[in-house]
Amino acid sequence: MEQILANGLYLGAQYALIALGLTLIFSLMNVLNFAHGQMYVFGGFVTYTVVVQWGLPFIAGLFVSAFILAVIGALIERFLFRPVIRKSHREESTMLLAAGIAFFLDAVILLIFGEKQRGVPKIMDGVLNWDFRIIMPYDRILIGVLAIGMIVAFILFMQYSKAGRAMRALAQDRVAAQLMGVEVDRYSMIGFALGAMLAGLVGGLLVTITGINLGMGGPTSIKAFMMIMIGGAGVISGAIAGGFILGMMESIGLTVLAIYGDITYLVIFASLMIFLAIRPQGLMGKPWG
Amino acid sequence: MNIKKLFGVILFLLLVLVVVPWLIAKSGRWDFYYTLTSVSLLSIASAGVWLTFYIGRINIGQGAYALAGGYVAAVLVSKYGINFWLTIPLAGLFCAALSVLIGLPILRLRGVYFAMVTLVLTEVMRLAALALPVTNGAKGITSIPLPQELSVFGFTVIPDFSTLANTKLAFYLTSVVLMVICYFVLWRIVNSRLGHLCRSLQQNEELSASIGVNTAYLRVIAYSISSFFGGVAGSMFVAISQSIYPSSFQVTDSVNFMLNCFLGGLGYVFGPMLGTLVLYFGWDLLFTAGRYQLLIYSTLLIALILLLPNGILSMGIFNRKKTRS
Amino acid sequence: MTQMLSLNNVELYYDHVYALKGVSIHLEEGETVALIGANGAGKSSILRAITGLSSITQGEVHYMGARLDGTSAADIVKQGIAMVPEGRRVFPYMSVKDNLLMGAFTRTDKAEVKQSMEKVLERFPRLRERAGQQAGTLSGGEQQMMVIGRALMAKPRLLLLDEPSLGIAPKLVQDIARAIVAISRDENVSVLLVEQNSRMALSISDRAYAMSTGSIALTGNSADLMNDDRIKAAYLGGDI
Amino acid sequence: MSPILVVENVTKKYGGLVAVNDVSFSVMSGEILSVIGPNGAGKSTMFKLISSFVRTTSGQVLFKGKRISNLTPHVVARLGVVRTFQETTIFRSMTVRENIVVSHHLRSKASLFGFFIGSAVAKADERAFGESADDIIEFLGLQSIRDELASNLPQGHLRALGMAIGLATNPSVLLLDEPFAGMNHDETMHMVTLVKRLRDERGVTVLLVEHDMPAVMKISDRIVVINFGEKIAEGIPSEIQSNEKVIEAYLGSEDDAIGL
Repeated sequence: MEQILANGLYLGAQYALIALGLTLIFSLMNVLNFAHGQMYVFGGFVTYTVVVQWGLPFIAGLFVSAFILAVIGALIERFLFRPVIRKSHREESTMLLAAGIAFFLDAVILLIFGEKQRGVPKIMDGVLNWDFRIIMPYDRILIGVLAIGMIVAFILFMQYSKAGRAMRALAQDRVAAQLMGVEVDRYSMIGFALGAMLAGLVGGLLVTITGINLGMGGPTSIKAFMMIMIGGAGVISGAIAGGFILGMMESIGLTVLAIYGDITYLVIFASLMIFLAIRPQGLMGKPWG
Repeated sequence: MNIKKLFGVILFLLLVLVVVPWLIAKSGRWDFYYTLTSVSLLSIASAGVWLTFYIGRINIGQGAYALAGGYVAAVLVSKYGINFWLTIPLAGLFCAALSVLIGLPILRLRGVYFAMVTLVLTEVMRLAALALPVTNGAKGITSIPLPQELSVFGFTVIPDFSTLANTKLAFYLTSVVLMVICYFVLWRIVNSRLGHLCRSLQQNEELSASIGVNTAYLRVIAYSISSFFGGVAGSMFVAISQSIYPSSFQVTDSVNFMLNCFLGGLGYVFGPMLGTLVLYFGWDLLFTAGRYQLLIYSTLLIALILLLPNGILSMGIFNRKKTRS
Repeated sequence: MTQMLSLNNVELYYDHVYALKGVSIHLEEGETVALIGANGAGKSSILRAITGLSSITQGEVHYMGARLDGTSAADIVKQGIAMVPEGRRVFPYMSVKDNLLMGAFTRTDKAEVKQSMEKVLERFPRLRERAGQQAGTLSGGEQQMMVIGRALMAKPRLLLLDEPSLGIAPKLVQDIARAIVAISRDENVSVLLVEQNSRMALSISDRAYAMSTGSIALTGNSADLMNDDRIKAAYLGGDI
Repeated sequence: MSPILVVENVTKKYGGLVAVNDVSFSVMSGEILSVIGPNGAGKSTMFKLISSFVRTTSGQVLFKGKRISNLTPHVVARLGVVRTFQETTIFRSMTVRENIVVSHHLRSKASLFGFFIGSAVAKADERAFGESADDIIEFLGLQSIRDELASNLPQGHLRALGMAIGLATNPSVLLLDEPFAGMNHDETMHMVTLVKRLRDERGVTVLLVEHDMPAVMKISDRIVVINFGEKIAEGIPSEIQSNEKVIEAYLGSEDDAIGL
């Protein structure tokens, strides 16, 4: 039982970080970023390059990942999403653009980093063994703690910084935010960069544990979509809740349902459908339509 | 149907059933058969996606139904020895029934939310194929026999494929015929009252309800027809490749079906056919670019969306067609 | 008194529908001017034209002697024009305090922002009690107080109020009216008040314009208009 | 005349907010009744309650003695109570005639499958719809724009088209949501005549929500006034114009004028 909880927390913290980035972009621009998983993979490869090929410390890898992904995010917003949103009449255009960007990032990752699975050496040795109730390697604990720390930092940033307040205001009432003097373009770009940065950071964190490969992008995006559907799209607390719930369900599923084969995600999806039928706006989302 | 349209249809049939095989025989590019067969089958699946666009829903889950349809055909043929031709409608019906179950809750969602769920659906179908015992897991179902003879009242309509010298041509012809049938059905739907009601739904669901349309029912009907097409396409693929794996239809395929529709134009029944042809051929032609294939392809795609964010049909010359179709 | 704001022959339309057809109004420094008229007369469109939320198709808007139309919404705020929008438009999931801070978004003088906050909380003691509460949970009247306070946080020279009495319980309408009077008295601010409740608006303004279907129908001193039967006719469908 | 539509103690709450509070009134068969009130008074909510677009918190709406509140909108439409919309709600990328033809849905006898295979019944339906659509086009004087794309129409025509869509469903009661909004004087007067002819020639009962007072005064047989979700007056136009409560609702009360 304790083991399941610990695993769930560890998974959930990373999931929540990914979902936070996705939901931030969604709430500011009503864009579903299909390329989120690819950004995550990109971040993982950057950390790998910095740590393994350049031989710099892990923390430097994280910083470089965060920085590069933020720049990529800002560029994508400025030169791709902004003009398309301005010109298009329907929301499918941004969805297609996001799909195109996902393909593009896949191609870039393939060309720069190749197809091979990459990993960085363990950043910490040893295993915590608490009476055989919880067994967890120290590096996992460290990564889990780091992820939770980042979530807290993100919440604090959104809550108490001027930029964070501006983004929350934009998400809640675009017109009123404009009337307060918030420059929509500028904060959409900052928000997109921040969302991409979070994806990159998670990639950097996870490359130490599971390694990273090209094929992980799509499935990661899909998990992130599930999380924000559970929690409610565009709501920060919803993304965190969704992340931890999915992490927990996965952890429970892998233990309890293992005897029936690999059906965890089937069960999760079936429950998600039933849940959405009852509450289409997710746990904390605003009702719409 | 007026004379002009009838003429157009006959011309099209001549082109795909006579001229194309003749050209291929002349040029000796037998590999084009495979490409064109794929195009016609993929365009059937895309036609389904197009129909969900027609009721105002962005469907990125068609891969799920193509996969399901494929497995239905594979299982029925290889485990129960049912004639392949019979499994095509069965696969379609299975997918339609499945989509009613899935559609009832999720069709209440709109816009991005519906799109998200359908995308997840594709991935879940893959996982289901991996996990369920009947699908044989990751090993897939292989060595599926070629289609048997189809006879009606003792009269052979389609000969046994294993006796044919040129199965490529046979698959091409049957796929094209299947595509023509599907598009005829789609065309009939769009130009009958059902299509008009779908359009009313796409443009304004509330108004549609206020003129007495049972919107929930109509959405499920349209979605199940859409999934039927997906299942049909998937089952035919199985006959050609004689195998199916959980990875036969993936998220990328679902996204591509959506791209086909968008590229061909959402206001035009034959749009998805055109879109599939352009995208598939474009992808094939870029094969020579080797490792830069995906890069060029996606760059072109992004450029296209940047230039024409409202679809190819937003270009001036197509606008007339859109209003009159 | 110098002319603070003027609209010359402004035209505006949404989707081929005229909202304003050749409207000219002006406002002097220190004045409180009311714009009254029935729903749909175009009052809010004037405010949208001033704040840059809608771009005008003809005419000019001048503010402090300089051209204002064409300026971005954010720059307009920086120049000292703050608006209390129709329907309040609070940020529902932010605390009252954060809502107020958003009002001071364009200001960089941190210390003075604190002072402004203190002043607003003094003016509306109810807001101090609820400073940590989510704005969406406030009552309509409290929300209205809060958005007025939010606009004051920008330290505006011109305050635009769009239907502050809309959907507010009758007994609170007076409180809001008093607050507006007090603000125009204490702060160095001119007020343009758009109201459907013409009795309230006329009683607290110096001058007024009455609008009907996109143009100015009547103008004059508020005290004079108060007893003008044509106002009543404009609302309830008699002849003007 | 007997009441065709009865609103009985209807209340609607959104969370703690009471949008409509215990409102009752009846609409007589063949009458034109207007619901008016200041912005935010709850008129639109009232409208949605009658057409079942939102559910009542308590109370009920009866049509010919049968309860229609809390059903789904399409069922209510099927029974004969049809609404039009406040904004220019039409099927934008259809022509005027297509808009009207598709709105005949309720009258169709053939099944969807029948339409698909083109059965005789379906063909007869299509013919009947076409004829009826042409009828409506003529009735509303829209001949000159019958093949125009709806999205290209000016405001006045859009409203008329909205009404044509409503008419195509063959309603007993037509609910018009702000039919005169955004119209100039001439367009408004034309619309007033149309609505009156609708009642006189087609026997449709009309319930409308509107804030263009001159038009309301001209068109209505009776008026119901709502403020803060409550009914504050009911009567013929001349009574309403001189009702002190109504004047207060619109102009603010004498007490709102504070001394300086």
